[in-house]
Amino acid sequence: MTEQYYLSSSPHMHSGATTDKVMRDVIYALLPACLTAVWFFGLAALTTLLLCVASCLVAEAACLKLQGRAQSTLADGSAVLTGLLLALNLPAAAPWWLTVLGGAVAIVIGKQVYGGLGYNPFNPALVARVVLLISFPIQMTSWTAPLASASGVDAVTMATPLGEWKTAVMLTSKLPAVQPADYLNYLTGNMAGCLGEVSAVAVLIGAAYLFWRRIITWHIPLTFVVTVAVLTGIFWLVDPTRYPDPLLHVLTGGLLLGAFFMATDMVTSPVSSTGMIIFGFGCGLITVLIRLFGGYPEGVSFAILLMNAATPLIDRYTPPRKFGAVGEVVR
Amino acid sequence: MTELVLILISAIFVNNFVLARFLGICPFMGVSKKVETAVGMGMAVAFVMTVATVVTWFLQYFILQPLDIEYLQTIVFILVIAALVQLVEMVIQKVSPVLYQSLGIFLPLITTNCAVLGLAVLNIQKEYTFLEGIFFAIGAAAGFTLAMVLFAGLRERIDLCPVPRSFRGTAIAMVTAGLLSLAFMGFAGMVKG
Amino acid sequence: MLEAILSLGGVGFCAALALGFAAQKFAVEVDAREAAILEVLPGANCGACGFPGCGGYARAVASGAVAPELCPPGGPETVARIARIIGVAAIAVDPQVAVVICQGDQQRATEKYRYLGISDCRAAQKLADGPKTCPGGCLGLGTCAAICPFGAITMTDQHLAVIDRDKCVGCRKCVEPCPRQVIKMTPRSVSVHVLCNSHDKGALVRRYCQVGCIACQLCKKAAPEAYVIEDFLARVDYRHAVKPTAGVEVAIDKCPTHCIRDDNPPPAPVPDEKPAPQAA
Amino acid sequence: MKIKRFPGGLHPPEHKSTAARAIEPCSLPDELVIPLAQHIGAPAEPCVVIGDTVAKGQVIAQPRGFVSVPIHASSSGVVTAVEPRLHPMGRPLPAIVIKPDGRDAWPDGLEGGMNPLLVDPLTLPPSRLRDMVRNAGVVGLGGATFPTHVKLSPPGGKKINTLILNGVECEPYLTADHRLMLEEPERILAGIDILRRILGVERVCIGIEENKPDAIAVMRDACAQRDIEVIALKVMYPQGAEKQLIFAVTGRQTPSGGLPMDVGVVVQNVGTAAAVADAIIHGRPLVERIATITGPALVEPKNLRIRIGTSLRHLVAECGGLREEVVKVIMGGPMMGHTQLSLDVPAIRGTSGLLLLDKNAVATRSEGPCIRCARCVSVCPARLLPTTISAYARRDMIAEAERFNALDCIECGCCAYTCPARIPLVQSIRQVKGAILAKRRLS
Repeated sequence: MTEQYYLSSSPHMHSGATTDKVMRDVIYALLPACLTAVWFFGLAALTTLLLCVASCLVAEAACLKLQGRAQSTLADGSAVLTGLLLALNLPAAAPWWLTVLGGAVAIVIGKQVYGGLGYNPFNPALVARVVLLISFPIQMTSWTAPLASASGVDAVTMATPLGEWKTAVMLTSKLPAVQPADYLNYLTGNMAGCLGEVSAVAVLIGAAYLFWRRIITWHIPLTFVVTVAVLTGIFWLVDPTRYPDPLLHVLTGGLLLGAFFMATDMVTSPVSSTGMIIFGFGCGLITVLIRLFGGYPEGVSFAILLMNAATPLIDRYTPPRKFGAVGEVVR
Repeated sequence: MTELVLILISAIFVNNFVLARFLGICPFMGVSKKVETAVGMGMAVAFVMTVATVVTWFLQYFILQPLDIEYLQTIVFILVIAALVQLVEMVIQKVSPVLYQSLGIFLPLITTNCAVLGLAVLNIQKEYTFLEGIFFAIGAAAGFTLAMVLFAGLRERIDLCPVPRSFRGTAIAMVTAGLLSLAFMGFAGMVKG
Repeated sequence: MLEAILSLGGVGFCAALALGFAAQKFAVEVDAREAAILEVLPGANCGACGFPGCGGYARAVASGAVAPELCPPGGPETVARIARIIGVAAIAVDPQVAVVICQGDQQRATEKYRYLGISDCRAAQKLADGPKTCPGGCLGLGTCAAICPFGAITMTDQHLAVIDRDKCVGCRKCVEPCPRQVIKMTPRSVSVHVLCNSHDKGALVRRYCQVGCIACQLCKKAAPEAYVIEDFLARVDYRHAVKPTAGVEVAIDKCPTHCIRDDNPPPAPVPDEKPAPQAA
Repeated sequence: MKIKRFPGGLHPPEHKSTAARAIEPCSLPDELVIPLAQHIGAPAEPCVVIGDTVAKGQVIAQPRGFVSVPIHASSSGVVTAVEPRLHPMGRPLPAIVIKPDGRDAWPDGLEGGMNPLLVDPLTLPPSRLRDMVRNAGVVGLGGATFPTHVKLSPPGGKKINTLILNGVECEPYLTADHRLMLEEPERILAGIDILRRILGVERVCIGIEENKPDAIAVMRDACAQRDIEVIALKVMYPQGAEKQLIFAVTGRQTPSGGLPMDVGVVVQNVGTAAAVADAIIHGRPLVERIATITGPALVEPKNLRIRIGTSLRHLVAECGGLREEVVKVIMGGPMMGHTQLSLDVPAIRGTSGLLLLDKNAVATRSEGPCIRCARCVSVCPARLLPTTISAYARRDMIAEAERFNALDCIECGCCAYTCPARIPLVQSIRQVKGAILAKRRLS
């Protein structure tokens, strides 16, 4: 017996997919949103993006070092992805320390304390965003007007559409008027808001890429968006002067970014298709509740975090119906 | 009617006893390792909460207040709760020995569960009517159970994670409870409670 | 004042009545000894006794179904205390400790194939009886180390399981899962062991392992009382365990393949003589 | 018409480079090592001793028990040893070693068979035919090697109404069944007639994946005169798995833990049907089979008609030898085949293929943490949660794994194939299945 072969359990073939490739695909899908952010908010957006990614990478490296684990997982792209997602959830005017702190919170508290990639129960970027939002509400809601640098004016602040409506309804019980032209702005992203959530088009282009690469399935994003549209639609039909129409709800705020990129985070969402639909519905329901009745103008982040918390239970009670379970109840 | 629903919603989500008021943390951390146990604990606490609210409401308005001995409130309430917990303990031991074992020391400890006393006292403080009080109690109990079950689900999952040595056990559970509470902050301002 | 006393007393009385009634209605028989036994048990729930958790064992002992000496982690002290609770004479237990009787790590023993797959010896054993050429050798994938509830088993860099005799409580949990049966329970009083698990003939053993027992009889000649050789494998005669076997140490230096070792103090590493022999 | 398929599954690259190569005979090796355990069930009992002269097709080992079949000499020669030899299972197991005399002679100078049948086989009673199938040592040739006569003996009360011929060959690389259907459809059809007679079924279907249009055409042609449906199936692994095939063809779900018989179906591989025809019509026992010898490390991949007991080394030489250093030898297909310790292992009745991989074709990347991407869930044809079961399996949480239906896993390998974290899901699930069964036996 001179030869020594590999022995392994079947299968002996592999699709070639790797975690790195999955992460890379999501990063590519985020590029349109990043580019539009830089287009609308200029250098500030670019700085925030880079700083956030760098902060996440440093935090990840430090955590791995402290645990004495191999630095190889640094290259899997998950830290870069978390950084990008967090940056896209920050206002352009976010001070540098906020960005750096956010990156560190996302990686350390959001991910590494649970054992790193694949084990975090909550979406790390959203954990960081919510921590920042609650800890530094002023900085997190100081929005710059888009294209401010292009018009030569420095840092004009303005409110997000959702914020504007919420304030108006609270003060006057009436919505401000929406011009038809505004819809176009909401679609392209010419409005105030977080870096990544402003441009619906850019997010949708990225989402299309994810669908094409089969990184995500329709279950979560579609149920999420449809739930929001239907529920807000009902309220709008009841009282259009108080409640914005569903299209505005879908196009503004972080709904699309959240539905396609945050709620679909594999690690923190259910694995079965039934579970995903429940998850998407829950996200939509809570988003609408918070947007219409809550103290915060935007509820996507909280909604996804809450459903993240429910994911283990959803997984537990919605296993797929096994093949051959004929007339048999599967628990 | 709307008022009642709002009280219910507020007690479940907005002012969740565990995650927003930080009451009843002891069983929340103690018996949330398994979903089944968490459900059992939630039910036990729910029962004690609801009955205790009813009894203490009557005691408050028919004995303590008429006799002008409200300074005895705490001690009387505790007495009622303790008796109820004893009762629940006996029933569970008889009906479900497995649950009795897994709840262990945390079952008698419901007596000192500040969520129960807190509920009874808040109920009086807020000057709720009897019906409102019951809704408040049901909401609080549901909120407690919800928090317990969500948290137990998360902990079951974390049990399978290679958590760094220094964070294992209670530390990671605390971090998770914090994050869960953070997520519940989203409901803030929804209902004035 | 009177109202206060009366009302408080009244409430207390009502509660007492209700509880008294409930106590009758929901009475459950509890064996007080069971709780007492549970109290003395170590609470590791290791399952060494064969019952699911310490609670199960406590119940079984209290009911008289099993003997009190089945708790190795507790040691003689626990046994004595349990015996006192249930009122029987304490039986002397011989504390045991688990030993990996193999030194054939990656450096010293050959493998017949390259294993790809999960780090679990039982899974590797299913592929052509495991990668190690020696049929008894430690596969080194750490199944026992993962199972040990007391953290007593570590894996060396060269993929060999080593048991820390100070941490091992003798719970036997590692013995059955090992697909090579390379972990043996030995009396704690003996620290010298023949660290080989191959029953192959000497010539064959030499082909695949530098530190395997070749059944050369030298140990038995040096200390005839202390060693037995069965089926081409020497081992310490543990029957003399209670009094440390006479002359058992004498053979350590005699063994040509260095497979007799004294665990206490932990042995120095085997001198590396030559690179691993080629696969046979 | 909607192309039929089952839920889940995936489509790995086919690599069926040998599809256009006609079946070739294989030269006689110097030594035939015929293991006694070549089928599911009890190994056979040798009935020859060293020094015996045997003819081709002569019984050399007798079955033990009902779920067992006899073993036959695959060429004429002298028995040189009856001893444990390295078996494809990875350990030495009892085998009969024959030194061929080179004449490759059937007994009594008969040509191409032992005892040609002089009457129309369809006039014989089913029980007689079943015995003949058993005596010829016919087992399922798809790879599982379950004794065919057992499958043809449904217990009383189980009414069989459909016979499905499995011509799917969904495993990548393998083309043996494909070539058989193209070149020898009449053998298959003769076998089908006999199987139909034994089972007394009304409906007979042949399921073939769409990627073999030529085979579909040939079989449709051949079946023109008969009442047999040739059904084109979507190219989707594991279409050839018994329960998945039944679902695709009939829409019936075999109950979990049940057998095809429970839904009135018997599935036979097309190769098995051909072997049945040989056994009944020519009295020719199962001493050879068609196998695909292929893989990137091989100079000239071929479809060979191999004698049972031929060493893999001989088969490799027959295909022009090795092009590159081979690092992994797989008996069967790449998705469900078994890796081999050495090339000095005999081909057995279940050897549907031999795959030799070079270092470029072997994925040695180490596993990472599960990112819960749920790809394994979406491809699992048994509709399980492979990642969940595996996570429990890795922590010895047997009861939890059982609760998530670990025992329903068919070990097709889709989950591990698609896993981006490269987790050997099937291996850990297989491991825990063993543990569950062991626990059940204990209690």
